[in-house]
Parts: sequence; C-alpha cells; structure tokens
Amino acid sequence: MAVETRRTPDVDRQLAGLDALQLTAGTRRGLPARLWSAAWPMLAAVAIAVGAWELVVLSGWKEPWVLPGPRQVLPEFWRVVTDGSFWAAVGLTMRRAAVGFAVAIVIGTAIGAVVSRSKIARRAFGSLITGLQTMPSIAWFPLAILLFQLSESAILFVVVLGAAPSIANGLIAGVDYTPPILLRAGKVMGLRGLALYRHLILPASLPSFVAGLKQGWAFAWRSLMAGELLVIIGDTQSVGTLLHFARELSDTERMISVMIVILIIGVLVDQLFGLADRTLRERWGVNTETD
Amino acid sequence: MAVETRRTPDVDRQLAGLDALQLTAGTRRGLPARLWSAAWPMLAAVAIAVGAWELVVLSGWKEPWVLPGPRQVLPEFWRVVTDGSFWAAVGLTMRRAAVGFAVAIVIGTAIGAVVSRSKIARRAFGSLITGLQTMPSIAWFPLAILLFQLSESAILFVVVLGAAPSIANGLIAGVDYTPPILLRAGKVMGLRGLALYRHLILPASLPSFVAGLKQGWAFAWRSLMAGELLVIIGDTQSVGTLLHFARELSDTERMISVMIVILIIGVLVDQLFGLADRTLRERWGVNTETD
Amino acid sequence: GGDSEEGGSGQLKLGFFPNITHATALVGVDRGIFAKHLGTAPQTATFNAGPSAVEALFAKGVDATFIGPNPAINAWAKSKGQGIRIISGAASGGAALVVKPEIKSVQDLKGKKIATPQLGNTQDVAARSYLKSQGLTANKDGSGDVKIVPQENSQTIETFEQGTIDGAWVPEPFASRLILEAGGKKLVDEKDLWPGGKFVVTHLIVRADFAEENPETVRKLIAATVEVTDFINANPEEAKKSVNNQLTRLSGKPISGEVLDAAFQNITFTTDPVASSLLTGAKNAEAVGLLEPVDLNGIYDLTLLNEVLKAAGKEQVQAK
Amino acid sequence: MSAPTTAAVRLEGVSKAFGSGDGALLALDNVSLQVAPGEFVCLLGASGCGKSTLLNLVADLDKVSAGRIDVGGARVAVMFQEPALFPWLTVAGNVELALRQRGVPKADRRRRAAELLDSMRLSGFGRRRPHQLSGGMRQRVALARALALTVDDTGAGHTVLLMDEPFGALDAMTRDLLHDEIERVWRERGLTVLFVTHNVREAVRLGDRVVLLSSRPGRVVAEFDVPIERPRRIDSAEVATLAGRITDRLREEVGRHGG
Amino acid sequence: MSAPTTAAVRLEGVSKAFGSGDGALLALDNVSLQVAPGEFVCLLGASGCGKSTLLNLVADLDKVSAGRIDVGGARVAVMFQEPALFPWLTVAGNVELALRQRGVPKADRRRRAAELLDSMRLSGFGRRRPHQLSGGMRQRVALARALALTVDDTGAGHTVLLMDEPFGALDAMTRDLLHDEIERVWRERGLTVLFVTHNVREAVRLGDRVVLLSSRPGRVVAEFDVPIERPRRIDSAEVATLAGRITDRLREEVGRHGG
Ligand SMILES: Nc1ncnc2c1ncn2[C@@H]1O[C@H](COP(=O)(O)OP(=O)(O)OP(=O)(O)O)[C@@H](O)[C@H]1O
Ligand SMILES: Nc1ncnc2c1ncn2[C@@H]1O[C@H](COP(=O)(O)OP(=O)(O)OP(=O)(O)O)[C@@H](O)[C@H]1O
Ligand SMILES: [Mg+2]
Ligand SMILES: [Mg+2]
Repeated sequence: MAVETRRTPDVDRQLAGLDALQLTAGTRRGLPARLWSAAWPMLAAVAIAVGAWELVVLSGWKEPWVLPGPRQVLPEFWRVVTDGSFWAAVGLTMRRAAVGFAVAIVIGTAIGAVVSRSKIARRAFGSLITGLQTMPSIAWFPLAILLFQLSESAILFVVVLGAAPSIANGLIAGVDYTPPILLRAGKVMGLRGLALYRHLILPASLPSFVAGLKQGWAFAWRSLMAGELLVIIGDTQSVGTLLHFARELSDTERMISVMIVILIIGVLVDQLFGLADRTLRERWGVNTETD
Repeated sequence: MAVETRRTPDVDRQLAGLDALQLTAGTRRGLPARLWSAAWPMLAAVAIAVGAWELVVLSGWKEPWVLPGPRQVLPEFWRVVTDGSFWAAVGLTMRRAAVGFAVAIVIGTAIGAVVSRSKIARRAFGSLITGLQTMPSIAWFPLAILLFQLSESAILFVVVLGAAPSIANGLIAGVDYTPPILLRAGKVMGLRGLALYRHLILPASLPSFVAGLKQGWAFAWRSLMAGELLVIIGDTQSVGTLLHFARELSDTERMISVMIVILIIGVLVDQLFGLADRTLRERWGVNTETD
Repeated sequence: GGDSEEGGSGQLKLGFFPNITHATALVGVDRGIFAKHLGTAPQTATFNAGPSAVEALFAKGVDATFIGPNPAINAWAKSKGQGIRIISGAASGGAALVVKPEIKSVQDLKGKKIATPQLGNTQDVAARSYLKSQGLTANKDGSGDVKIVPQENSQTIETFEQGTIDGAWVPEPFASRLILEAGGKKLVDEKDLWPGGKFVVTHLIVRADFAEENPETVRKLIAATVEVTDFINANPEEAKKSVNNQLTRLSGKPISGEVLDAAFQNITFTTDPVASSLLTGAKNAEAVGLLEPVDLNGIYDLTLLNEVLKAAGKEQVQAK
Repeated sequence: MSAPTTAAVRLEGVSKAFGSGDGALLALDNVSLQVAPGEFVCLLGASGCGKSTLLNLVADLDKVSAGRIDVGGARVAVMFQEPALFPWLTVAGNVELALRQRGVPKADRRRRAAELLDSMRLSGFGRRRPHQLSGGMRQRVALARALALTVDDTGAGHTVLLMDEPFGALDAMTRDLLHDEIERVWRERGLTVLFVTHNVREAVRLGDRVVLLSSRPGRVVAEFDVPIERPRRIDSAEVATLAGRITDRLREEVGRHGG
Repeated sequence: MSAPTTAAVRLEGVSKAFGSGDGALLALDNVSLQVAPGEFVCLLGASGCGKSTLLNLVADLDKVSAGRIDVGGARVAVMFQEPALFPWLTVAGNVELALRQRGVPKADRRRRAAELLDSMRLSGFGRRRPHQLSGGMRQRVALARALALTVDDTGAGHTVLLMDEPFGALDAMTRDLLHDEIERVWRERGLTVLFVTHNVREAVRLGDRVVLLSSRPGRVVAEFDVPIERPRRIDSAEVATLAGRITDRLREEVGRHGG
C-alpha cells in the first residue's frame, strides 16, 4: 500500500501550464518597472526634503553662510564627489568599517552564543554587554592607544567595541525568543553543542540577528567616525577627518556634502540588510501585508 | 446540553490544595537566595576582571601613570562617588537621558508605526532611518545649535536623533516578523487603524521593540556623552564633561572611575530592560531552557 | 608593543597638530628639515587634541610631540614629573578677545556671553584674570557680570556667527577667523597682557626616558626645530605655502590666505618656550581655583636647546 | 426571491494559484458555490485539496486568481485551522477582544466571555495564557473567540461563520457537546456557516448540505443535501447511512487521484 | 525475563503539576504505566487530561513533579501535537536533518527523505517550505520527520516512538493509508510506540493495548488489551465492537467529571 501512495501528486506538474495561464495578471513585472516603483518614493522624499530646505533658506531665516541652501551645497557636493582624493578617503573608511564590522561579527556572535546559552555567563556578562554599549568611543581611546599605539588596529579596536555588543545582543534576543517548541523538536532530534547552533539556534535567531547586525553597523560607523580622529597616520584622509575638518573650517557646504555621502552609504548598506531581511521573511513565510 | 457543559471543571479548584502538597520541592526560594544566585556570577566576573587588571599592572608592563592599577583607581573612584557635585552631575545627565529617551520613544514609535505599515513610506524613509543612525552626533551639532542655540534643547536634539532611529527600527522589525496568522486573525476581528496598533501590532512587536529600546538607550547615552560638550554652562558638570575633562587632564584614574560609573548605570538600565523582557517571555510562554 | 625603543636609534616618531600654531612642525616636515637633521624623515602622527597626543606619548606611540601648554602641564602633573620634558619652544602669542562690533569697551561686556576654549585652559584663565583686573566678575559656574561659556573652538565660530555668544577669547587662527569670516572685532590682544608680549602657545615635549636614552636624536631634533624657526622668520611667505601645503593634504582644503596672513601676523615663532608665561599662567589658574597646585620645577630641560643655540651663536633661553 | 439573488455567500468560477512559474501550484480550480442565508454547509475533501484556501478567500484574506466572491456585505467570523490566539492576552482577554470588536460594552464583556468559555467547558481557565493550555483547549478558545465574533448587539446585519476543522483536536465526548453548542448558536443567531471537517459523520450531523472537493486542484465534485431532521445524533443510523454513502463517493474521488 | 525488568518505558507514580500557589494545576496524578519493548500502546483521554504532558515527560522534555520515569537508555523519537517544523528549512530539509542526526550518510539522505515523503503522499513537495503547505500536509511532514528519527543505521539500540495525535488533521482516506504505513514501520524496526489519539477506532486499529486516562488530573483508569489479529481494518466489525466498549467506558469517565 505504501507503494500505491507514491503515485498521486504528479498531477501538480501538469498544472504548471495551467497556472501560467491563470497568472497572466500576475505579480512579476519588468525589472525597470520594479526598480522604479522602489525608487520613486525615495526620490520623492528627497525632492520634498530639498524643496523644504530651499524654502527655509529663501525665507531668509538665517544668513546663507550659516545655513547654506541646496543651490550652494549641491555644486560643492559635486566638487567633493568628483575629487579623486575624496574617493580614496571613502575607500579607506569603508575598508576600516568592513574589517571592523567583520571582526565585530565574529566576536559578537561568539559572545552572544556563550552568553545566551549559559545561565551563569548570562548573569555574569549579560548586562555588561549593554553597559559596554553605552560607553562612548572617547572612553576607549586611551586604552586603544595604549594597546595598539598609533596603528590601524587602534581604530579597529574602537570600532569593534562599538559594534560587537549590538551583534551579541541581537543574537541573545533571537535565542531568547526562539519558539520553545522548536527547541524541544531540536532536543528530540538530538541536536547538541555546535550542531544545535548550526541547525537550530542560529537560523531561528536570524531575524533578530540581522536586526542586531544593522544596529551594530550603525554603532561601528559612528565609532569609526570618532575613531578616525584618534590619530591620522601619515597624511591620509578619511570620511571622519573630512567631516571633522569641514566643521573645523566652518565649511558648512562641505560638511553637508560629507553628511550626504554618509547618508547615502548608510542607505545603501541598509538596502543590503533589507535584502537579507526580505529573503528571510520570504523563506519563512512571514510576509507583512502592507498595502 | 449547553447548560450541562457548564458544570465540569470546578474540580480544578479542589485540586489547589493537592497541588500545594505536590510542590513542596517547588521552585520558589527565599529572596536572599535568589538575589545571591543572580549576583554571584557578576561579582565573580568583576573580581576576575579586577584581578587580571592588577596582575597586568604588577607585571610592570606600563608605567603607573599610563595604566594605573585598581589600587590607584579604587580610592579615586571612592573619592569621586562620595563627592556631592559628582552626583549632581550624574543627576543632570540622567535627567537629560531620561527626557531625551522619552522624546525619542514617542518620535521613534510614531515613525516606526507609519513606516512599517505603508509600503510607500517604507520605500521613502525605511532606509533613511538606518542612514540617519550612522550619522555621528558631531554632524548634528551645527544644526542643533542653529535650531536651539546653546540650550538644553540642543543636547536633547542630538540625543533624540541618536535614539529615535533604533526605536523605529525595532518596531519595524517587530511588525515585519509578526506571525501572519495573527495579522489575519486581527483582520477577521475587524481591527483597524489605531485599534489594530493597540491590540495587535504593538503587543506582537513588543519583544523586538524592547530590543530596539535597549539599542536606542545605548545610542541615546552615547550621543548624550558627546552632546553634553555642546553646551557647558559655567562649571555645571555632567557625566559627559567629567569624562571629557578627565581625559583632557590626562587624569586616567578619574577617567576610569567615570567609566565605571557609566558601566554601572548601563548595567542597571539593562537590568530594567531585562526585567521587561523576562516578564514578556514569561507571559508569552517563551522560556529559554538554559541549563 | 614595547619594542618602540628601536625607533630611538632609527626613526624618530614625531607628533603634531594640523594647526597654524604648529607651523614649525608643518614647515619642518614639508621642507624636509627634520629629515635632513635626523638622517631619516621622522615618522609623523597627527593629532586633533592634546589628550591623544599625551596618550600616544605615554604609550610610546610617539617619542616627541609639539603640543600646547595645558596638556603638557597635565602630563607632567599626572606622571609626577617622570613622564615628559619640555625641550624647546615653538610659537608664542596669537590669542585675543574678539567681540561683536557693537561692543566698544570692556565695560560693555557686562551681561554678555563670551566663549573660551575650555574651562581652565590658558585662554580661559587669561580671560577670567583680565576681566577681574577690569573689575568684572566671571565666576566658574558661569554666573557673574560676564558669562563665560567654555566650548570647542570650531563651535565658537558657529555660535558667534549666529549671535548666540557676544565674544570669544580664542587662539589663532580662530581669533583671525572670527574677525575675517564672522565680522568680529578685536577688543583685547592677549599679547598686551604679558611682559614682552610673549606667552607660550606651542612647545615641543619629549618622553623623559626617550630623552635619556637618545640624547643625540633629541639634540638633532632640537637643531632642526631651531633651523625651521629661523626659516619661518626669514621666509614667511614660503613658510605659509608650506603650512597650507600640509594642511591641504590632511584636511582636503587649504586655509584662506587672508586668515593665514592674519594669524602669522599675530603669532611669533620662536624656540624660546617663554617659561615664565607657563609658570605665571599656572599660578593664575591656581589662584582662580582652576588648577590643583602642581610643582612645575623641572618640567623644562633646556640644556640641549641652549647648547644648540650657543653653537649657533644665539641668545640662550631661561627655564624660569 | 430566487436563490441566486439571496445567496449569503456566492463563489463564481473561483480559481486560486500560489506562486508562479515552475513552482506554481493551482489550489482551487473554477469553484462555484452558493450558500443561502442561514444555511449550514459542510466542506469535505482530502488533506491539501484547498479547503482552507477557500475559506481564506471567502474571508477576504487572500485574493482570487480568477473568478468572483461575494458575501453581500455580511460580516465574516473565522475560526482558523490553527488556534491563532494572541499570546499576550489571557484566554478571557482573547475572547473579550473579539466581543469588544463586536460592540459589546465593556461592562458586559467579562461576563459574556466567561459564559462563552463555560460553554466550551473551559471555566476556570479564563485567566491563564494560551501557552498554558493543551492543544484541544486552545482550539476551544479559538472557537469561543469565533463565536464571540458572531455576537451582534448592534443588529448591524448578517454574519457568515467560517470554521476550519474546529473539532480536530477534541475527544468524541467533548466534540458531541460542542456540536450541540454550535448548532444552538447557529440557530439562535441565524448564522450562515461554512464548516470544514475531515469527519464525514460530523459533516452529516451538522450540515444542511455537504459539499465534496476533489484533490489538487480543488473542484466541487459532489453535493449532498442532508434531509435528516434536527435534532440529530452523530451515532444515529440515519447519519451513519448517509455518511457511508458520502465516504464511498469520497473514497472514489481520492482513489481516482491515485490513493 | 519478567515483565518489570524488560519494560521499554516504565512510569512509576508519576505526577506533574504546572505552576505553583493559587494558579497551580495538577496535570498528572500518580500515573504508573509500563510499555513492553515492541509494544504499541494507544493513549485515550479527554481534551486537556494530560496526554501531551505525559509524552513530554517520557521524552525528557519536562521534569516530573513526583515519581520516576525510565526508558532504559532507549532513543526517543517524538512527533508533537503541533507540526513544529523548522521554517527555515524546506520540507525535505526538515526530514534530512532528522536523518542526519540518526547517522544517515549525506549521500543517502536525499533519497531516503524523498522515500519518506512519498510514503506520506507528499512527493513533489520536498522543495517547498512548511508555510506553503496545508495543515494536514504539515502534519504529515512532521510524521515523516518522526519516522526519520526512528532510523537506526548504526544499530545503536532500541527506539521509543511517541506520537501525539498524528492524524488529527487528516481525512479518513489518507489516514487509513498512513495507518498501514505506521504499522509497517513499527514492525520492521521493532519500535515501542506510545500513541495519543482521540479516535477510539484508530486506537483499536493500531494498538496492542489501549490505555484510558481520566480528566484532570490524569490518572490511568482502564486498560484494554486488543486481541484482534493483524492486519486489521478500521471499519471491521471487531474493531467497531471493541471501540464501542471503550467509548462507553470513556463516556462514563468523562460523565463522572460532569460532562
Ligand atoms: N501560502 C501558500 N503558498 C503556496 N502554496 C500554498 C499556500 N497555502 C496553501 N498552499 C497549497 O495549496 C493547497 C491547498 O492548501 P489548503 O491549506 O487549502 O488545503 P486544505 O484543504 O485546507 O488541507 P488540510 O485538510 O490539510 O488542511 C496545498 O497543496 C498547499 O500546498
Ligand atoms: N506549560 C503549561 N503551563 C501550565 N499548564 C499547562 C502547561 N501545559 C499543559 N498545562 C495544563 O495541563 C493540562 C494537560 O495538558 P495536556 O496538553 O497534557 O493535555 P492533553 O491531554 O494533551 O489535551 P489535548 O487532547 O487537548 O491535547 C491542561 O489542563 C493544561 O492546561
Ligand atoms: Mg486546511
Ligand atoms: Mg495534547
């Protein structure tokens, strides 16, 4: 009888053609159309923001050197981004951010894994993680210099200390909210130790872990902006120093330009996280029903 | 027959007495015992950390004025915390943090609510939220001064800009991962608009929201440490200025003392969040089975 | 890493700030004068604030650094006189009280707000003692006839432009920038308050143990500093070019010629550390309660400098 | 009035496909069905034939791929296949929220929720949380909540009640009692009911009509009127006979697709 | 060998209480039960009487409040009342993970998972995700996973299979087929099975013995040996007769507690 049961569901296959028919009014549209529908609200938001800004400036509320308008800033922005040395600065900062973030992921995940699964470790270190997170970067500077002198490692150190706690916290929250029935299923399957992590706890915590990564990235980036001022090795420029010097020189146009670049990088990175997030939700069948 | 059905389960009541018997070896221990079992791992961790630190200092790796040991720092710590003006500083900072955080909760929740439920708003602003989060506080200083001059509001502004994105992101993540079956149940019940938020979306997102609050607190606090340098009125001290000046004066003992205070405040606040979190998990029946 | 001792015999690690008051370092690096004297170009590190420089010095990340008077005093006090030595001067003068044009006299400052770089730093102390000498109170807690708000110099430019503050007692180039960019007016030049118009704004410090172990390197460094100082004073235009050169490489943008000219006008580049101004300043600060009493005896070690100056047939300097 | 115009629920040529391309799956194919106001219709069909999908479409929780669905403005109360209780509310809280949504004044809610839970044989469990209940108890809470949604104190109109295997996790005794309860509520409130079950006897016990769906894709393959007079008993001979006929037909249907 | 020493599962005076103080609830009260190796025992009882609790205790997922449980080192495979599938894995992935845990080499897993899914009438669904399945299909995947956990390629020892209402969401036809499949696996692998169901006929169809639990708190109130020879048919007269007897006893039990 068990053999008999194997015949049925091939009918589905034959239906594929039928489905295609049914789906003429389907969900897939061309790539350009989809890109456009993803982009226009953001473009509209940008346009509105720039418009409002220009209006404020036109109203004469502040002198133009105090609050420059888009018409002053955008040309400067253009000058900034068409400058090769600027891209070298962005490249250096991105490299530092990527390395620091990668190290933070490794360390944060390891700490989160240990703390989340052991009651004693959690009591010992759990709250310290948030405690460390609230510590401003400047508090770490002396230690960073002490440990690593004036090297890239000092900057890295500050970045890692900024980002790792978020990542650990994200993992811990994910572990804490793993549905107990899945943990039971895992236990029954004999999942233990590393396999338990690999096959159950990490995937179950992924949504919260991704959220933690996102926050960790923000922390990493902010710590980096401060850390890049710690020491300038040689005469390299970085986004942090560009921002700092723009402010030092009261060069508001330039400062806003750098801020725009930071914002754009942040948005792009968020899109990456968003992609990971959507893929997850798609796979798990957790699709929000937004209009 | 429906009437008949109403008789049964009173038996349970009678069982309460029996249960009490069954539970002699129960889970409740005295408060001191529970406090102790919560506290000793942390105390042990602190003791180990201090011991390791003292060992490094004793090894003579660095001169004592470069890396002071616990025997130098702890007396200074004691001097610092027994100083009345220090508590005034902590009080001022905590007040700023509390007000800023409260405002950030309101704004972050509002933004999160709007962005999470509207596809267009999400496309327009979703990624901007993370983008803003990566913006270092220093980038906001000129704007803060422009809008609020040298007032407490300027500090508040920086704090809110630091914390609100995390809170919004936490809510958005929570909404995104609300089980669709609950959303369907809500729709069937006719939950709409504000009621939908109050009765379904907010409670369903609470775990992620609390995680967002925790991150937001860390951002708020860090932004505050930087922002407190924005407006220094005479010699009113705050934790931010204490930390800054301790570093300016190369007063490492004092700096470490302030760091310890920051850490303790962070740990205490985390305990509050932890409490909220545990209550939630208890209620939802999501209890991790840590050993 | 404790192997930085190697650097003593090999490459010197030198710190400085990307700042006009550090023109000696900027010009020396730009024109290769340090390299010429030391044999190899020094390994340079650029700091944005005194504390990082001191931390780096203590951590043996740099051997010597140009720095302002306050961080030097702090480093000296914290290491109980064992950490550092001041071995040469670099710049003097160049701080002023700049106010809104409508303020005509010191008495007009009553009820106004003026900024200083930092509670208890040289300019802050100078401002308070000056106001006191003019019969105006300016209390530590921000109250009094004149309200003093300590804030970062770049922020001072912002707040002055916006009219949130009415004046500022700041060093160069901020004093000149307040005048040239924000329409301020110089009310008091700090020069006028000091004997001979000289007061230290930048000097050169070295780690004490480094100096002991590498006297020859330190001597060469001092010799280079003397040469740079001479060069700046002899060829101010070329020096300015060098300064802007270096600043551009670090900050991505040159400083405006106007500001550079004005700042150069107000700063005197000299290897004389003007020890008396440091000691008087510290006493003043102690008097206003902004500095804990500290014994500065021995902070200067000018023997090498004086040897170099003597060899060059120049006037020697005092450590008092 | 002719039947077509008075149908409380009308499906016309409804198809539903999930996904697209290679992985597409046609769950419902050209289903037409009419349920008269106040009628109790039971849906039968093999596992995975599209019964839940059909209910979701009627409840407007999913969009049809083709065809039309009309419930004529009636309110729809649904009991899902899973309990779908709100974990942050107590058992009573879950029911009270449903009552609130149906305009029951706050003062009455507690009492009426307790009544509903009593009728589900859950008295004394009102203050517990869903995760503290057994599977069958959770299902009964979900049923209580669905019944709360059929309350209509404002007299706003007709209610269609959709139930997806409401008694799947219950023992026979409890189920029999709840059959009576459901029947009572249906009568008293004049509900239109669409009821999914795997238990053919249950379908005959409750329904005015039994509708048979074929396996993937779901199509209506047979309808049976249930002429047995109420009150019916699930272990009566009449129910057994009709259930036997329907089972044979069902077996034939499943067999055709390769059982 | 005397029965007490050879029991594959032995419960001695097991009690289980949830919570404490006022809200405490005694779910099981002094339950003693022995299951011989290779025996197929069915558990019957009203909704909420503690059946799932009992299985959880045997599977060592909960701690007893009093008494002792001994499975003598046997491996325990469990099918929960809810599917409890891993949403991040495909259907086949869920089954393959179980096979992996039982030491099936990577090369074989795919094939054997496909076989298991075939036997559950789920061929063609291996690459879908759990959320794309119907309720009954999910239950069958959970069953396939539980059966995968009974695989013992290393010959490591005896396996106890616990199943909590595995066929609750299935239509009669599918269920009948799966009865045969379960019986086959049980025989081939010499499993010891503890099987919870609400369907008395199902219990008689499958079990060597049927154990009746009383309602809150659960106590063993009756045991019935099933002397009917295998292969059995669920619609045979013998099954119906015994099921009738058990149902009467059950009704009596539920009635006593105020049905
Ligand atoms: N979200 C979905 N995505 C893809 N396929 C789906 C989805 N929901 C249901 N299906 C498919 O549609 C078919 C019908 O599913 P449905 O849940 O309606 O079955 P059902 O009749 O309720 O079965 P059961 O009695 O097992 O609950 C199934 O083959 C299922 O795989
Ligand atoms: N985690 C828990 N906390 C508190 N009470 C619980 C918990 N789990 C189960 N119970 C209670 O224990 C009793 C037995 O539950 P159990 O799930 O074992 O019932 P069951 O026999 O499996 O019922 P069903 O047939 O409905 O699945 C119920 O009254 C339930 O409320
Ligand atoms: Mg279904
Ligand atoms: Mg159960």
